[in-house]
Amino acid sequence: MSQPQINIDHLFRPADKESLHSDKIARPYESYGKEVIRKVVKNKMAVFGFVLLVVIILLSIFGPHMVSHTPSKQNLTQGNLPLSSEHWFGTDDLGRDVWARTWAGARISLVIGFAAAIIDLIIGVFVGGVSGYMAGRGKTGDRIDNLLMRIVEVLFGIPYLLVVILLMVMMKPGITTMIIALSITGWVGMARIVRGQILQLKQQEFVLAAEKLGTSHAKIIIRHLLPNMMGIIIVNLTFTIPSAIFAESFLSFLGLGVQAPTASWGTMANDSLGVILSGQWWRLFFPGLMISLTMFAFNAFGDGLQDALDPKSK
Amino acid sequence: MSEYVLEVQEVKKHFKMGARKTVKSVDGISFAIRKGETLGLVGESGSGKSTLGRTIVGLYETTSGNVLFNGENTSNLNGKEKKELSRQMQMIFQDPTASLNPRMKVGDIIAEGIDAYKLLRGKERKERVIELLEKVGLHADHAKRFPHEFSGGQRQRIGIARALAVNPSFIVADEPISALDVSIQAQVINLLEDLQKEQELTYLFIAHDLAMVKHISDRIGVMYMGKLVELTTSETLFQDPLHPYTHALLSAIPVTEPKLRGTRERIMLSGDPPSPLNPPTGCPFRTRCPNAIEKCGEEMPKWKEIKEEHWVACHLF
Amino acid sequence: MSYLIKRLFTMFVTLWIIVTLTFVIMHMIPGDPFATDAKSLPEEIVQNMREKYNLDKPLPTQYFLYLKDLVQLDLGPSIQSKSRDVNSLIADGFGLSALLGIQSLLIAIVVGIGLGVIAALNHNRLLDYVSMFIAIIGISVPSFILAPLLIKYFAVEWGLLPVAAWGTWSHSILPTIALAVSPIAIITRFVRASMIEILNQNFIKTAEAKGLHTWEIVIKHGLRNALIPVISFIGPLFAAVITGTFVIEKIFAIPGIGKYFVDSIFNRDYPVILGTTIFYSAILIITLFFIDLLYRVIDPRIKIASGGDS
Amino acid sequence: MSHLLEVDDLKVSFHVSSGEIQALRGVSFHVNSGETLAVVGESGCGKSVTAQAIMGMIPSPQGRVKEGRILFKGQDLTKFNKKQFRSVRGSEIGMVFQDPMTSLNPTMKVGSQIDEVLVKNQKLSKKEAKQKTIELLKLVGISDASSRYSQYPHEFSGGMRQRVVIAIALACNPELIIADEPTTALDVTIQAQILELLKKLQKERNTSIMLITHDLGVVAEVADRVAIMYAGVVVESGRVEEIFENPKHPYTWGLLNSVPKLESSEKERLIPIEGSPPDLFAPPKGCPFAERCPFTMEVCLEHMPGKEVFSENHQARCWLNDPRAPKNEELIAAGRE
Amino acid sequence: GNTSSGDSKENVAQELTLNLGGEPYTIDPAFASDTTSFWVIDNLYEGLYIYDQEGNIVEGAASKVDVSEDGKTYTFTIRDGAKWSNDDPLTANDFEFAWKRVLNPETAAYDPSSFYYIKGAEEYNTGKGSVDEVGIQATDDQTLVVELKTPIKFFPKVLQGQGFLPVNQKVVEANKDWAADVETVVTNGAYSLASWDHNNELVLEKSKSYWNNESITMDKVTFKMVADATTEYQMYKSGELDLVKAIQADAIEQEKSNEEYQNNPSFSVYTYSFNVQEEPFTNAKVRRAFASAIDRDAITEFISKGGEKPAYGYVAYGVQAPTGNDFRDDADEYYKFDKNEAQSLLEEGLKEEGWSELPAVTLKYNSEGNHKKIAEALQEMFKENLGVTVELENQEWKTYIDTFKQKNFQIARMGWVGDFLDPYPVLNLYSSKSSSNFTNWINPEFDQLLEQSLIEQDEEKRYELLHQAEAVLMQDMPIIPIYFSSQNSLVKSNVNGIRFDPLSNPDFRFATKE
Ligand SMILES: Nc1ncnc2c1ncn2[C@@H]1O[C@H](COP(=O)(O)OP(=O)(O)OP(=O)(O)O)[C@@H](O)[C@H]1O
Ligand SMILES: Nc1ncnc2c1ncn2[C@@H]1O[C@H](COP(=O)(O)OP(=O)(O)OP(=O)(O)O)[C@@H](O)[C@H]1O
Ligand SMILES: [Mg+2]
Ligand SMILES: [Mg+2]
Repeated sequence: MSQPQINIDHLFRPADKESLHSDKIARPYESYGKEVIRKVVKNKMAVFGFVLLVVIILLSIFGPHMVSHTPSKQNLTQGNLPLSSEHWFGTDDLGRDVWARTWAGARISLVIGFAAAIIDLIIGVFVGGVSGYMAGRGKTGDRIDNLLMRIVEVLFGIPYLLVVILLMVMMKPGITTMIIALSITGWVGMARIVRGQILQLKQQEFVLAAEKLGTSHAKIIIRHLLPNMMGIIIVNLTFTIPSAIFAESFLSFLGLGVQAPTASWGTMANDSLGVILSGQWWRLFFPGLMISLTMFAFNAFGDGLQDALDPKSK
Repeated sequence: MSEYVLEVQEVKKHFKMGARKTVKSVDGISFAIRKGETLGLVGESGSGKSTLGRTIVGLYETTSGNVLFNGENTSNLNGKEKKELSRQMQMIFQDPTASLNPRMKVGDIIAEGIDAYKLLRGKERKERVIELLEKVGLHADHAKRFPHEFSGGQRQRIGIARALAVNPSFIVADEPISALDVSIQAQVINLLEDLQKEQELTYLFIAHDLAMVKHISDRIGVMYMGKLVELTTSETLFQDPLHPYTHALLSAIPVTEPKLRGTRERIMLSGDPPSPLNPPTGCPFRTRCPNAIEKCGEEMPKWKEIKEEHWVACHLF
Repeated sequence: MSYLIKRLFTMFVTLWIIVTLTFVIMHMIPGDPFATDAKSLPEEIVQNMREKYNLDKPLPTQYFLYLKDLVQLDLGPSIQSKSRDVNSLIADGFGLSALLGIQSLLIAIVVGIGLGVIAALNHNRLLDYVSMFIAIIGISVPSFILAPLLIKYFAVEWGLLPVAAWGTWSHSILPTIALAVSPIAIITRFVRASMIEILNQNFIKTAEAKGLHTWEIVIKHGLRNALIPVISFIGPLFAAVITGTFVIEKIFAIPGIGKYFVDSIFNRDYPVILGTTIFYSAILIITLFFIDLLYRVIDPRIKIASGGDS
Repeated sequence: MSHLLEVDDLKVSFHVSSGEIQALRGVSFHVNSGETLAVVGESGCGKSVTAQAIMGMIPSPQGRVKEGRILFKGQDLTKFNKKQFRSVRGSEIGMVFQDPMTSLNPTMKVGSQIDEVLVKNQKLSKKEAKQKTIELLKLVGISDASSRYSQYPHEFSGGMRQRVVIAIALACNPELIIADEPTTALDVTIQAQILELLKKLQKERNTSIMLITHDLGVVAEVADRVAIMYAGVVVESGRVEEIFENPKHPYTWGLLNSVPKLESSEKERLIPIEGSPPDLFAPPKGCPFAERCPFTMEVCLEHMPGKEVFSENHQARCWLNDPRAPKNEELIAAGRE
Repeated sequence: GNTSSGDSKENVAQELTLNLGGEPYTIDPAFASDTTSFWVIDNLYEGLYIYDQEGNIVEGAASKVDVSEDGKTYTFTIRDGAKWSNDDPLTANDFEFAWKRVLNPETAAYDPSSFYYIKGAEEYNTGKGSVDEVGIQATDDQTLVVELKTPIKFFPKVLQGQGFLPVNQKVVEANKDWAADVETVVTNGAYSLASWDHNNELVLEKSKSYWNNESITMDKVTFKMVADATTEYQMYKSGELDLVKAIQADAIEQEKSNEEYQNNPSFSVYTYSFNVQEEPFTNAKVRRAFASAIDRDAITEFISKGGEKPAYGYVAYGVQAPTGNDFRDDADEYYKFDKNEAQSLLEEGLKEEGWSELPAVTLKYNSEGNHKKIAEALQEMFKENLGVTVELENQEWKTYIDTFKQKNFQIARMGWVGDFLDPYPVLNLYSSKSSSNFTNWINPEFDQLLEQSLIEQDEEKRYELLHQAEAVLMQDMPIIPIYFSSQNSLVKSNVNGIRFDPLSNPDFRFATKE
């Protein structure tokens, strides 16, 4: 299979190897950020999720201004109107424009959803991380692990509703109070899961190596363990966000949340449950749909991002 | 001051398994290493090599016994001294993939020790990383890449650079080449040898490839089931091995000449190593030993110096 | 053995802390168990009623009286349900709640695992997206919306099943489904993630090289291993589901104990609040304990404990 | 001439988001019945992918056989569908994987893992299968086989696990066993046992073995013929004696040189092959080894060398063997040292 | 099941399935406090008086009642042949026992205060007097003598309260948990308790021992316990229930045209209360301004939608005055919806107080039911019609009660259901002595008018006094009535003769099923 057709005879002399240095990596250098972006962009679902998320966020900013109706302006004689060019998503029973309310509500719900996610990430991951990491690390380590896990169990056990009612009488209603209410126990599931993962991961040699180099416990958790468990964290956030969005409607019922007439997806859905009987489906459907779409977008993007963040994926 | 950099005195490391069982991974080992020396450590998988290595550098606490570094007992030190001592003893790990965090850039991996000990900052830190990379035969622009972009040999060199970053004087190399290709192993071995010369390093070199161990070590210790069974100079070990396990080990090395196939007499060990959870009484090797005598089942042979620089633990001697 | 005793001891301590905290919080919140509306009863009458339930005594006394009864496993009378005590409320309701819970958890496990496996086998392909979508719908449509919809179609419009209340087994079908949806979604999501990982393992390749069919590989080799991480999630889920769910029991008028968890708090029915809390926490803690044991069964490696390199 | 297995110009690529990895770029070799072919090469050169291609186990959808044929007993495996592959796997071709620690299902009893193949491929009843399994365990040298039958993998040592994996591969008396680095993870003493076992089994059953390894010592111990792979191509192949005594490719020289000689008592510096293999995302257009080769010529950088035949069974792809190449005997001799 | 009935309707079993809405907390009349329990108890027990088919109050367990000249002493003769379900004869002692049991402070009964019209009752119940001084006396097995503190015209209406139902002395004394178990419950009413599956189902069967069981046409009633209104409605739609007592607001609109739909008045009023010591509602004009800014018709038409009547006075429809008219119709409309009027009232109010602008206002409501929608509508109306921005704040019911009772509000929702069909008890809620007046509003004139009405023996004059009292209340406006509630029910078309009462649960005793 030599190539007789081309004359290569003159090439039979020693090559100048200075030009090639050994140990080079053939692929051109690409910064990590760029690489992540490229991988995300290649993933159709991730792009779709991202675009959807952006659209939802943009609509939550501009949506209410795209129609002439304000979210809380009532018109009792114009209640329960179906979809029309005047009211894109119809009106509710007090004659308010569902489109305007949906996007005004998006602000609250998105803030709540993201707040819940952040709480999960900060408290849940912290407690789970410390607990899992300290487990098996001598007597003190085991004690810390034990203590944290008992706290988690206690928080699982104490009726949440009770705690929230207590909070309600102690604080002014509003979004801050609501977020505090979510922080009380929202993170325990995450903590347990993170702990389980850490228990597995910390056996890895690179953790031992870091420890040998004198890296502090906190750094080991933050730089070595957590980045390697993003997948399970993202999956878990998938549950946290919608449940927080619905928990908000429950907390609003208790008087903890933002006050009427400000809406959120959760309260809109909750207030319009009756449409299952009376048939003005749009009042329930649109806020519900937005919750699902947000979830879907978040997941599709999260999964794609997680793949992309993994430097090993090609 | 003693001539030894490191002295290991009757070190034991036992792991608790559930309520009653313990694994005696390292069970009373004593030896010493001189400055600038390389001590090879061989033995079957699970014989406790890594555990010993980790115990020496302080990753595990000893169950009993002492580790003396430059004549100081490592367990009697206060926090600051301990930290300094810990810096002086570094470790290179067996699996170049598993020992590098896949989500950290090589530069940060190498600088991890520098950061932890707050040795250097900013530009100096960056320069030091480049210096280290070049020292182990890599390039400055590799610092921004992730470990998976490197071949096994390169990764192991990253691991070495990481250990060197904190200027250690003693390094435990835990099977640094067993996960590498033959063609690459030599690169790493050469590097380790060069570094040793350059920086007066002392090595504890763990491996199970006897040829390599022989090549790099001044003296070699043979471990079996948590115990040292033989310790002597490299030449002596290969020319005049005493312990039956050493014999078996040497004869198992594959020949590299197809012509010689079948010509060398081979001592095939019967059976498998016993379970560490349920070790045999007496000498742990007796269950597979071709020369076992009755006494072997009754008591553990003593660790004794048969000739100068030749230690062995066997009832036959 | 000493391990068991230790474990049992911590379980009791945890329970005790839960009871104590619940007791304190419960009495800190405003609201009077006897006030049903703003029509005020004369002070003396209220006083008489408080006396009957020891509520006139100082809180520490109440607390110790409660603990005294508690160690005799007496959870006290219900303030709301005048002629009943908490023990009997729980005894009557738990069986049913547990039945429903177990039924739906079984469904959730079967369906969730099925969907998760399908998604994992078709990683990043259409069926993966479809299963994911189902899972997301399951998570984001809460049961208070889903349950009335199920009733509307299956019971009212199509007349296939009874609407609500408890009677024949067919009464349990709709609540079971409604209850199963969110666990299905959760399990799907976790099984998918862990199955994707397991399917990349070497032993799966070995199984493939044996000439086994994909399904044989998944069922015999993949599942058990993939379930190991999922179990730790199923633990709290199990405890929550078998002790009943307020929304489902309310909508389907099921005489379980789920409704007491919320109702007792809204009614400030102190003994029931404490009783249900203790009951739930005990079940939770015991479940977590059994999950630990289950790990040992499902993962033979655990006996040797983890650790060491190889 | 008909071989049991003939791989002809096999090209396999993986398509990933950053491009195409050309894992195999035209691999050809064959295995005769009853012989042991050793496939040697550096990590990442495509040894496992070759084995996967033969077993029909290339991970889809990203991996694909682009070109070439794999003839097994005259049938082209690249044309097989899933079902046909299943009928070959386990029963006609057995496979032993690299890592004994992870090749067995940790949650399934060892015995059942062997049973399974028998039940599936030989349609044995559970009871018959169990009996046969116990025999197999004995055959591969596991003492106390009947009680070992119902233990879990973690209760076995590494060497025993690898023997179990071999037993699985052997269970249905396949004509070909592909052993992908069966001893890499094992101790020398255990490695010797396993190699001995493979030799014995081959003698008894006349099975062909395709032994993948990167250890020339192992090759010298057991192989009849050797194929040396580098960066997705076979660079040299031939009878084991020829390869060891008269290697024709600088990579082979490098391999032979880089192991320390046990015999020599002096401490000599090792001679490694400097550098590392090329990235298969963008394989060089010339010889893949050119970059690391001590004798690189300009032609090496530009053109892939063709196959040079030295004897009926000895071939090498290297421009140095071209008549036009300068006969720099001294250099070559130094390299072969 | 098919119980053979001796009645006219041959083939159709005379059985109903109804929804109780939840578990009756007790079936011991002494402790009952909720309408759920009342529905069961009212059918299990019979008091001295009872409703007839038309809803008139007639003699029940008593066959004869004598009232003394001064109106203070009632002598009841227990009906011959009245029996307990265990065939014990019903005696006057059972009444005396039952009533004194309620009054006994140790019993901790729910509503002993409705007995306080009786001599010595309050003293005994609050521990200031002894049982012997209570004016309840069974002089023999047949005769019960009751002495009142003051002559009260509406005493028979008071006796409709559940606390006045008899219990079987022997049974109660023998077993303190007698009411907990179907086996041990002994009753004297039209029905007896056939089964009780807690939280799920309770079955009443026509009592064999009831003296008047001939006239009872409905043989068996099965109560389901469905708390969720949507579910209840769907059960009705699928035929699993024969009646929905109160339809969910969302479903009313589409059911209005249904022939099964029934709208009946209910003796209750939906109000908002002011705290007259909290600015700006210290000023009566400001309060009236708010009242006039509310478009009540819009609320009833578009929000509550259930045939509620806009309230332009306080006492609900349903009280028949001696004139023959409804009490409500005899009164004026005290205010109306008038934007301009509202605004000028507000301005006047501001001027009176010297405020340049109105202090901030927070409106409180409890989260349950329709309250949120109405609060939102009010908020919008105050803004539109009055130019006042009101903040909303909601709370869960028990917290809300607590807040309300602590008078921790400016304006807050609270509705009332009358105890019995008379203006007095609802008006009396706002007297200065009332323990249920949380508005801080005290008006001696109002108090005095009510006191006079209590002793006034002439019905026409009594009603006149009550009208005057209402006028005072509406002039000062410590509360804003919004609407008078109504009951929206669905009854299957094959069920006849269910009587809806403005105060109590639907009466099915005389219903028939085709
Ligand atoms: N952290 C640990 N917990 C429990 N047991 C351990 C731990 N580390 C090691 N062991 C046990 O101690 C014994 C010795 O293990 P070690 O890893 O030291 O062997 P090794 O000689 O390094 O083997 P290899 O050649 O496979 O690396 C083994 O039986 C192992 O299971
Ligand atoms: N599933 C896959 N996806 C993408 N690339 C793959 C995949 N499998 C193998 N490759 C690539 O194909 C090339 C050959 O890999 P292969 O596993 O055959 O190497 P090998 O010779 O078996 O090496 P080792 O000695 O490390 O086992 C490598 O560059 C690898 O990156
Ligand atoms: Mg080791
Ligand atoms: Mg491979």
